[in-house]
Order: sequence, then structure tokens, then C-alpha cells
Amino acid sequence: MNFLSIFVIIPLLTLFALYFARNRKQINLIAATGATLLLILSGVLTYLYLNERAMGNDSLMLFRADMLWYAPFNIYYSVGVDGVSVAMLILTSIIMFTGVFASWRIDPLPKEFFLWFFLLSSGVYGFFITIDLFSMFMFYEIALIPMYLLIGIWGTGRKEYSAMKLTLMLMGGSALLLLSILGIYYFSGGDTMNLLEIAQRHIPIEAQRYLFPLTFMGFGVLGALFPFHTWSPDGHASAPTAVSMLHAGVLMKLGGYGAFRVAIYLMPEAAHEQAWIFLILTGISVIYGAFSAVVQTDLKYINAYSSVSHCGLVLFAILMLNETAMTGAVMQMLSHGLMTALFFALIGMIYGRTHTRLITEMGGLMKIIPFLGVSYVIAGLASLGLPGLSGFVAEMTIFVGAFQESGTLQRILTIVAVTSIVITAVYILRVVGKILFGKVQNPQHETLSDATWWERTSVVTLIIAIVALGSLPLWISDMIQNSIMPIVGKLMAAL
Amino acid sequence: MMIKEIIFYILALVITVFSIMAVNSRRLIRSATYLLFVLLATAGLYLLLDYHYLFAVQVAVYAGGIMVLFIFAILLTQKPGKNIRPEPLLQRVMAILLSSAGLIFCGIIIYQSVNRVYHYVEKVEIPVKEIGSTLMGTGKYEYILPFEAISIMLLACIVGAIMIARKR
Amino acid sequence: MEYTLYILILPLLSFIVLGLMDTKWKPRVAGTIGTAVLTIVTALSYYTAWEYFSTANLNGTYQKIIAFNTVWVQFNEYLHIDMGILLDPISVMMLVVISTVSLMVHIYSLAYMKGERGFERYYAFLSLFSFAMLGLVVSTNIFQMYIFGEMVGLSSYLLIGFYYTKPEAVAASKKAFIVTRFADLGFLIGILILSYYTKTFDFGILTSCDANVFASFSGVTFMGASALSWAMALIFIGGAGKSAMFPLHIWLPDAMEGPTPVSALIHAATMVVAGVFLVARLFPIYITFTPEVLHGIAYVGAFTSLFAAVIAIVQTDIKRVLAFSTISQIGFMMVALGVSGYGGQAGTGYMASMFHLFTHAMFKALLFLGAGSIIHAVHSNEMTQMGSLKKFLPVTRWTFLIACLAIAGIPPFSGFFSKDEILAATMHFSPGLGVMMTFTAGVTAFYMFRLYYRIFHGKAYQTTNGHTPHESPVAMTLPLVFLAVVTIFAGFIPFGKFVSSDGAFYHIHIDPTIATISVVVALAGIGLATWLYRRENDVPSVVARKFSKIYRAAYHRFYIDELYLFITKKIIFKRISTPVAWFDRHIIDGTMNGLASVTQWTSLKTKGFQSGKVQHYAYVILLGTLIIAAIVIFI
Amino acid sequence: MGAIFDNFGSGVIPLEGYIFISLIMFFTGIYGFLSRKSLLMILISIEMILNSADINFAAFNRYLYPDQMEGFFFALFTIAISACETAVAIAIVINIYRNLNNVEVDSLQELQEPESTETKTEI
Repeated sequence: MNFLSIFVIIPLLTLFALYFARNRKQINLIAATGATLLLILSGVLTYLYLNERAMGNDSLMLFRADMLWYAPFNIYYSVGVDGVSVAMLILTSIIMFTGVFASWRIDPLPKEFFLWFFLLSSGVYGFFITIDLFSMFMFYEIALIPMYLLIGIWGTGRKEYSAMKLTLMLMGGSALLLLSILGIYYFSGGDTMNLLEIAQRHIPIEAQRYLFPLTFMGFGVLGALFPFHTWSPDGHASAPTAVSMLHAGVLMKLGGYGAFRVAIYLMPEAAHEQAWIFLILTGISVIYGAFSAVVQTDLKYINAYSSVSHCGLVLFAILMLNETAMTGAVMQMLSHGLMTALFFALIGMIYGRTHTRLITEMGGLMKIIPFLGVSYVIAGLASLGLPGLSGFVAEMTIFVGAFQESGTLQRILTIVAVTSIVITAVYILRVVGKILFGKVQNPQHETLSDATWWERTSVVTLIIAIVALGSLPLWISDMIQNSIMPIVGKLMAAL
Repeated sequence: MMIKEIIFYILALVITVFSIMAVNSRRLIRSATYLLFVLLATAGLYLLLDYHYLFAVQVAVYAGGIMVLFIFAILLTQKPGKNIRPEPLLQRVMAILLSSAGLIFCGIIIYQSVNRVYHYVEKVEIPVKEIGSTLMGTGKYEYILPFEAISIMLLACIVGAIMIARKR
Repeated sequence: MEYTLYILILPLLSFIVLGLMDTKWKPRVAGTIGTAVLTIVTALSYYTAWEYFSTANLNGTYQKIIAFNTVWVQFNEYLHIDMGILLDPISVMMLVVISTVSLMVHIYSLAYMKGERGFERYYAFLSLFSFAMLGLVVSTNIFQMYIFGEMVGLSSYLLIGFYYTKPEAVAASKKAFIVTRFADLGFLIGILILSYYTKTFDFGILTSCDANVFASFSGVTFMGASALSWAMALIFIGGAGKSAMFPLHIWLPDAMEGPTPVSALIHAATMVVAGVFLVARLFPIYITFTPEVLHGIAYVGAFTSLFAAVIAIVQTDIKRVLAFSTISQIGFMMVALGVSGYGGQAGTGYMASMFHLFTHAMFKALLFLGAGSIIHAVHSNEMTQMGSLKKFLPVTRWTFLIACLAIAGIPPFSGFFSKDEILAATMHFSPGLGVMMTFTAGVTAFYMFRLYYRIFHGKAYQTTNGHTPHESPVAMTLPLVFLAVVTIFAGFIPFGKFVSSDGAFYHIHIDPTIATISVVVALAGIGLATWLYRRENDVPSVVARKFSKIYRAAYHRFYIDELYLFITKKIIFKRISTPVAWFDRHIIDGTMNGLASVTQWTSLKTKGFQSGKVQHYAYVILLGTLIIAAIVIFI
Repeated sequence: MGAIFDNFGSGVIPLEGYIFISLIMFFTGIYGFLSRKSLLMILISIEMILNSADINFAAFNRYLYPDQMEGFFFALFTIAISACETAVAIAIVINIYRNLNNVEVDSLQELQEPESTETKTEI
């Protein structure tokens, strides 16, 4: 039991404490405390991590600890972090924190909402800190199931349908995963579930050939890989604000992280062999999501499709199998997580005021709710990759990295992916122009009030994170890059 | 010994004919009557096998008790002289197909397989005393436990029947 | 020269502070802060220029000075984006141009934007723009240039869309951003190709034209052209987008929806020359390795120049006339770069281009600010609602006239000198192109004086509801006068001493033949305009009717906008996006829903087995038993 | 079955005779069980099935293990149990009749899922 486990314990403690809360004030207080503690903890972790690295500790994973859990299958609860997981933990903490503030006035059943919310987050944290395949899978499931209730109960629109669809598709993905995890366990000798141990061994290439697509697709479903992305528009459109934030911001990253940590790391030969198939799919995702977003009229749909496009870029970069592109992928996960959370938070806030998400029914909001308007523009600019905001660094790292691969397919797909920056600009500016600028469409909107303090807290935190990542990217990209090197080394060795 | 054989065949014929009639009759009260014949013929078979006690039980319990229950139930639930509506043809045909298939199947197996040499031990009537002591005994091949179980079951059955059938 | 860092930091700080404070401060405070910061920046720029040109001279050649450099993000061991400050003659010159014009615009806006809603925001955006533009010109590497180019695009977007409640302004800002973004796509791909082969973004290494750096390009071809040509052509597309070269010029006339001082700053003097600057920055590569691309640039520039000039003749919105004039003049600069050689006298074009950039920035800013002053007085952009304004706006009129003479190329105004050099270089390169450019210069003179006469002369001004136009306040006329003075005297600057293609001294000398021809052509243009527009008469409308087809086509800007509209609305929206979205909802999602429906259908069908009928169950049990028994026994 | 013909007229009743009779009775009972709707008819069929089992028990005991009494007692207990079963069953039938006014097996639908309402939820 080392201090990484606190990441899982704090949400559970919060959950327990919430049980005794009696009114909304107490509930909010407890939830905010829990989220703040997590945020502080992730800061401490980052400091300790960088400190440890600075002291020259260059083992693959830091802060390792193992605890036997189920001996017959060699299942351990083993934890450890590298730069990538630290980055993901920071992201999760920020989004948890802002998510709590964004759902300050959640209705109905606030207590139950936060219970599920924190349960979900413990799953996410668990997934990022553990390095045991089975524990990973278990935490993955813990992160998925609460989503069903969160969307089904607190959602809007066709919420039951969306919740069911989302859960079923993601469950389908995790069925593939379970299969592949068992396959990996069996073919790697059948005596360990530990990622690091398995990485030392060699899974026969024949097994890799079918385990790799299973794993990649399993995680790809969560990472909105074309054509398994259709849960995303419906799910995000129906989910309540904080859930959309957490889902698009963090849960979709589980896909990318898993694909990178399990699929690529453990099965490098197959990755080399089959990358082209998935490259084509992700290339399609990138451009296809962007084009689909252009004609949507529902704010959340626009954002959901843009997530398809951006998350497609994450998987795309991972599959380029080189250090720069992979660093870019992780940066893109961070960046997309932050900006999409900001987007969903703002959409939720705007929806809470205007009671519509259709861009055709809004207009001129910038004059009425300037704070939200400006924040929306910032989010949009981050999304279309403006320098100084997070999206730019991530995308450029990906493009430069991808361009280092000299295969014809990679070249073509890179150029195709690069064009997405123009299409992104088209749909972002279309939305911004429609809803924020121009004349006020609905006279009832004239009297809307601007953001409250909790909304401001949430939005400002995200904006600060976006700007920080975008203007001072070096330290975090270094941290990530150093952790990716061993994986890329293994990939190169597999060639 | 021909007489025994003749009786057996007569009983067999009675059982065959009346069981078929029992399940086919349009009137329940007739079915019950045919069933009575079948049960009595069965009792006759026990007599042929020299199980006199079993014969007595069969006649008393089945032909006596159960049949009375049946007749009461029929009288309570059926309007006298009214035929039951015939069941759908398909259902009957399917039932005939399945039961004749089963009959043929089992018949073939028996025809082919039962060839073991057996003895017919005549006149070995089991004394009632022995039956009683075996039923009450606790040793090997003795049956106190099932006996008690049956007795409790009978009790439960009486209570249950009263509970179910009584008016609310 | 570390203090140059403050040239960048100060506007950025100003932007952040003003942006965060927004309406919490009084407008006057915000305006004062913005202007004060810019004054400091201008002073620093001038000091930098003075120090640079007086100290960096080594054996008659200007050295490149890296005043500051830091790694911003590291891609791999050799590719990294740096943030730094590179001082060389052109960047220093640009510092001066940008800070001067920007300061003028800051001062001018104090009066022009007075009382506007969002005054603070306006100054914040101006600061952001100044930061971005200054950062662009001092870039030490091509990626930094791209980054600041994007930010320039952003601030242009924000400033064009400043009146965000006006739908036209919103549409124009969107168009500007997307068109330049599209161009930047080319730029980015160009950068990717270039950096892949050269393994560097750094200008110092790239423009040294070391053959080793470009060695890995050898033999790499794509569709008949070498990879390097492709890269350089794509990079030029980025520049063309910013500099509104045909066919990416469409955003610029629409950008006039922004406040007029913004047009002066961004769409006349600074941002639009970013493309020229980019080509000039990479000039050594173009001239050494890909002269064919450079020649292409020349032809694109020449065509754009003539094309825009023709359109400018028939526009009635005064700002649009100026916008097309800007496009045309940038075309001149591009031509000059395109026809230039490297080093010494062959490098005339390069020097002329930079010179023209400099003078054009001044007189075009002057024209725009003058137009702003006119609009301020008349409250209209349409020249049909103007006329005989000379008595109302004396200062504006005289400064405007000076600028018109300058752009027409009449000595001794600055435009004459720079344009003359361009024509000389072009003539030297290809007489055909030279004649074309000379003709364009004549057209320029014509439409500028058409503009001038229709505003200040011609029909009497119709006063509407008792409103008489009056001269603008001092804060507006002061920049006009300042710029007019610069315009008058800038031509005498020995520009070749400061800027030349290889950094060495270069002596400007005026070719009398070409000078005479160009002046005669310009005078002819002016004369024609005087004949047509000095007094109100019906000759122009007769001419217009005679050439009605061409007139209408030119008035509609040769339907390029319609073509774009067709591509975006009909092709992208209708033919690509809508089907893609439909495909997603119905085919992809339909498949997923179909899977679910099949599952449900199957279960609905199999549910019938669980009929709840005891005889059914008995039947199935018996049948099953029989079958299993049969299998066990017979098989 | 050959034994029946072999021993015909010999005065010895072969085992198969009993088995065949019970077999016929059994499948007649099955037929009745499957084809009739009336609960009472079903009960009658069940009685026949049980009865046929009894015959087998007795016959096997007598023919194969005449020294023992397992079959005998089993038949005895079966009779008792069938008596119980009949009593309870008839009580239920009468109760059903009171509630539904008939004793047809198909009318017992209280616990059955309604067939007509296909609640097709969209997924």
C-alpha cells in the first residue's frame, strides 16, 4: 500500500462521507473537498515524480507497490506511475475538480449523483495507477458502469436510449478486452498479469496477430475509433454537464491510454504489422468527425463529433509508432480533455440558461453573458489549434512526429489529418458566429444572467490549465517523452 | 396353468382398451369410470403376481379413495351430461405422434434387450407380518424412514388440501 | 540587445491586463495604457533600429543577431520550436514600420473609437495584434513564424469582427480567418516537408543555403516537381493567404467591415505584408534552389496586381477601393521579389520590394486613416454619398492627396522611388512583365484619383438631416499629418544602405528612362481621372454602359466570391458534410442500432418457446428425452 | 417380446408381458397429458402414468429379485404419494374452478407474460 492508492481511496472516502450529508450545502462541501484534495494530491504527485526523476531514478515505473489479490491467477493489485500516467492523473484531477463545481446545482438527487460520480472517478484513477492487467480491467469496468446511471437518471433528451447505447457499446468493447487480456496472460506464460513482467517476455507473433486487433479495438471503442464512435454523439448529447466533461475529458482518454499501454507496449510486432489498418480507420475518424461536425446544429453534437475527430488524432498519433508522435498523442489527450471539458461545461451552463442547445435558436449571446461567451471563444480557439493554447502544441507535435514516418500511407494520412485543422476552424467559427455574435435571436435571452461564482471557478480553472499547457509545454512534454522512450525502444527493437 | 395366462391376457386387454378410452372420452365422468377399470385391472395384475397386500392397497386407495375424490371433483366442476369441447386437432396429432414414437422406441428397446433369464417363483406370498416389520424396521432393507416421511407428507397434504380448497 | 524582448513582452502584458480588466476600467484608462505601452515599444524599436544599423555592420554587411532564444517545445533531438528574436535588416525595418503604424493607429483610435461599446476590448486586441505581428517579424525559426502568423490571424479575426452584432462583420471575420487558415495549411505542410528533409526549423541554418542541409532533398520528386519546390511553393501559399494573393485575396475586401483604424493597421500596413516578409525571409532558399517557384511568385503577384487594380476602378465603397489597391500594391512587392536576383545589383527587386513595403505601409495607413476620418465625418462608406468634401475636411484632404500622389508614383513622394525600383527590376527580368506592371501603375494612379475626386470634388455634398461634416479632432489629424510627412520624405531614405538581398550595401540609382515612362503613365492616369471625375459629368456612366459586361463583372469582383461561396456552401456543406453526417447517423449508427434490433428481434422470437403452457413444456421435455436417449443408445 | 410368443400357452407369463402393459398404459397417459385441456383429464392421465410405474416395480421385484421387497415397497409408497398428490391437485382444481369457472389448463394465465403486448423498446 503506497501513496498512489490514495487516489483511489479519496473518492471512496468522499463517497462514504457523502452518505452522511444531509442537505445540498453539505453535499457540495464534501464533494468539493474531495475533489480539491485530489487536485492537491495530483500536484504533490507531479512534484514528487519530477523530483524523483531529477534525482536520477530512471526505472520504468516509479512508486511501485504490489499486493497479492488472487493467487491462482496471479492477480496482483500493483501500482506504479510513469510520466504518461502522471499527466493523465493531473488531467483527471482537474476535470474532477471542475466537474464538481459545474454540477453545483445538480437536480434531482444531488447526493446520489455525487456518489456515482466519485465511484466513477475512483475507477478512472485506479485505471491510471495500476499496472496489472486484471486490475486495470476491473477499474475500467468500475469507470464504465456508473455512466449508465449518471446518464440515464440525470441526463436530458433521449437519455435512456443514449445511456443504454453507450453502455452496451462500451461493454462490447470491454468484452473484446477481457478476451485479449486472457489471451495475453495465457500466451505470455500464464504466470503473471503484470504489465512490466509481460513486457519482458515475448508473446508469439501468431498470437499477437489476433490479440492486437482485439485489444486495440476494445480500447478503440472508448477512444471513439471509427466506426465504433456512434455512442459518443448520443451519449454526450444526453449526459449531464459534469458527466459529459468527465466522459469526454477523461474516459475517452482511457481508450488512448490503454491502446498505448497495453496494445502497443505488449505487442510491438503486431503493432508494426497491423498499424496500417487502424491508421486508415483513425485517419477516417479525424476527417470524418470534422466534416460531420460542420453541419450539426446541436451544440453537444458538434462537440461530440469534434471529439471523434480529436480523439481520432490521438489514436492516429499512437499508431505512428514514433516518439514524437506518441508524445503528441499524450499531449493531445491532455489538451483535448481540458478543452472538451471546458466546452461541455460551457454548453451545460448556456443550456441551463437558454434551455436550448440548437445553434439556430441562439444568437448574440456575447453581449448578454460575456464571461461565458469569451470562455466559449477561448475553448473554440483551443480546439482549432491556436498557438498559446493547448491544442496547438499537441497537434503540431503529432503532425511533426507523423511526418517523420516516410511510408506513403503515413504521408498521405498525415496530410489528410492536417487538413482537419481547416475544417475544425470552419465548424468552430460557425458555432461561435452563430450563437455568440450577431443579433439576439430570442428576446427572452436578453435577461439572462452571467456566470455564478462556482461556474466561474470551474471555467477559470480549465482555462488556466489550457493556457498553461499551451504556453509552457516544455516541462510536460519532456516528462511524457522520457516515459515514452522505453516503449518506443521496445517498438524499435521489434522491427 | 392356462387359466392364469388367460386371466393375464384378459387383464391386459382391459387395461389397453380402457386406458385408451379413458384418455379419449368426451365426458369426464366416463373417463373416471374407465380409469377405475384400469386401476382395478392393475390390481388384478398384482394378484397375478401374488402381491396380495399390494392388491388390497391398490383397490382401497386407488379404486376407492382416489376415484371418490375424482368423482367428487368432476361433479363439482362439470355440468352433468355436457361434453368437453374437443381439443385442437394439431395438439392431438402431435401428442399421438410423440407418444407413439415413445412407445415404439421403448418397445424396440424392450424387445431387443430384455432377454435375461428369469424365474417365476410361484406362491411366495409375503406375509403381512413381514411387511409390517419391514415397514417399521430400522435395519438394512427396512423402511421406517420413508414410512415416516410419507406419513408427514400425508399430514401436510391433508392440511394443504384443506387450506387450498376452503372458501375464503 | 536583450531589451528587444520587451518589444514583445510589453504588448502581451498590455493585452493580458486590458483583457482581464475589460470593462472594470474606464475606457480612457484602457486607451491610455495601450497607447503608452505602444509608445514605449515604438521608442524601443527605433532605438533597436538605430543601434542595429550603427553596430551590426561588419565589413559592409549586416550581421544577423540572435538577441534572445529559448526552446519552447522539443519534438525530437533535432526538431524543436524555439521562441526567439532575430534581428537583421528586414526584421528591424519591420519593427519600425509596425510600431510606427501601430502607434499612429493607437493614437488615432483614441478619438475614432471614442464612445464605442467595447473600447477596452478594442485596445486589448490592438495590443495582441502588435504583439503577434512584432513576434512574427523577429522570428528566429519558421515555426515561430507560423505560430505568430496564426496569432496575427486570430487578432485580425477578432478585430474584423469587432462589431460582432453586425452579421456582415461576423461573416467577414470568419471568412478572413478560414481563408488564411486554409493558406496556413499549405504553409504547415510546407514546413513539415522542409523540416523533414533539412532537420531544422531554424532560419539561420535554412537561409545559409548550405548544400549539406538540403542534400537529403536530392532526387526526391513528387508529381514531376522536386520535393523542395513543393515545400517552397506550399510555404508561399501560406504567405499568399496572408498577403491576399489571387485567388486567396477574397477575405481582404470583406475585412473592411472592421473598424477603419484596424484596416489601416492590419489590412494595409502590417499583416498583409507578412506574406511578402515570409518570402523575403526565405529568399535565399528560393533563389538558390527553387528559382522556378520564385518566378511563379512573380507571375502570381503580377496577375494579382493587375486584377485587383481593375476591380478597384469600379468599386464605390471607399474602403474597398483601398483594399483592392492594397492587394494590387502587395502584388507589386511580390513581383519585385519574384524577379529579383541575389546579391548586388541583381538584388534590386528584393531591395525594392522591401522599400515598397516600407513606403506603402506609411501611405496606405495614411489613406486608410484618412478614409476613417472621412467616414467619421460622413457616416458612410459609399462614395456616392460623398463629394466636394474639400471645404469641410482640409487636413484630411491634403494628407489624402499626398498619399494619392505617393501611391500613384509621382516624385518626390515616397511611392515614386520604391515603385520605380520595382519597375526597373521587373523590366530587367522580362520586358513583357515590366510593361504590364507599368500599365498597372497607371491604373493605380487612375483609380486613386477617381477616389480622390469623387470624395473631395465633384457633386456637392448633400447634407442629411442638418448634419454637416466637420474636421476630425486632433488625435485623428495628428497621425495623418505625421504619416503624410513620412510619406513625403521617406523616398529620400537611402534604403539600399539598410536592406539588400545579401545584407551588403547597395546603391540605389534611378534609371531615367523607366522613371520618365512611369511618371508619364501615372500622369496619364491622373489626367484621365481628372477629366472623368473632377467635375460632375456623365462620361463615366456612358463608359460604364458601353462596357457594361466588364463593368458588372469587375464590380462583382469577377465573381470570385461567388465561386468560393459555391465551393463552401454547395460542395463542402451540401455535398460533403451533409452526406457524411447522414451517413454517420443512418449507416454507421444504423448498423449499430441494427445489431441491437437483431438481438431484440431474436429474443422476441425465441421468447415464444417460453409459452407458460405446461403441456408445451412437457412435450419438449419428452421429445428432448427421447432424442437424447436415442442418441445415447443408437449412436 | 419374443418371450411372449415362445411362452404362449405354456402357462408362464413372461416379464415382458407386464412391461408391455405398463408401457402401453404409460404412453396412453402421456398422450392424455399432452392432448387434453381439462385439468381433471390431465390428472387422470397422471394417475395412469404413476400406475404404470407401479406395475413395473411389482413385476421386476417378483421376476428378478423375488427374495427382496424393494419394488413392492416402492409401489406401495408410490400409491400413497399419488393419493396425496391427487388430493392436493383436486383441491387446487376446485379452487381454480371457483375463481375461473372452468378447469381448462390454458385459462391459467396469471403468471404468464402477456403475448400480444410486444414492448419493443428502441435500442
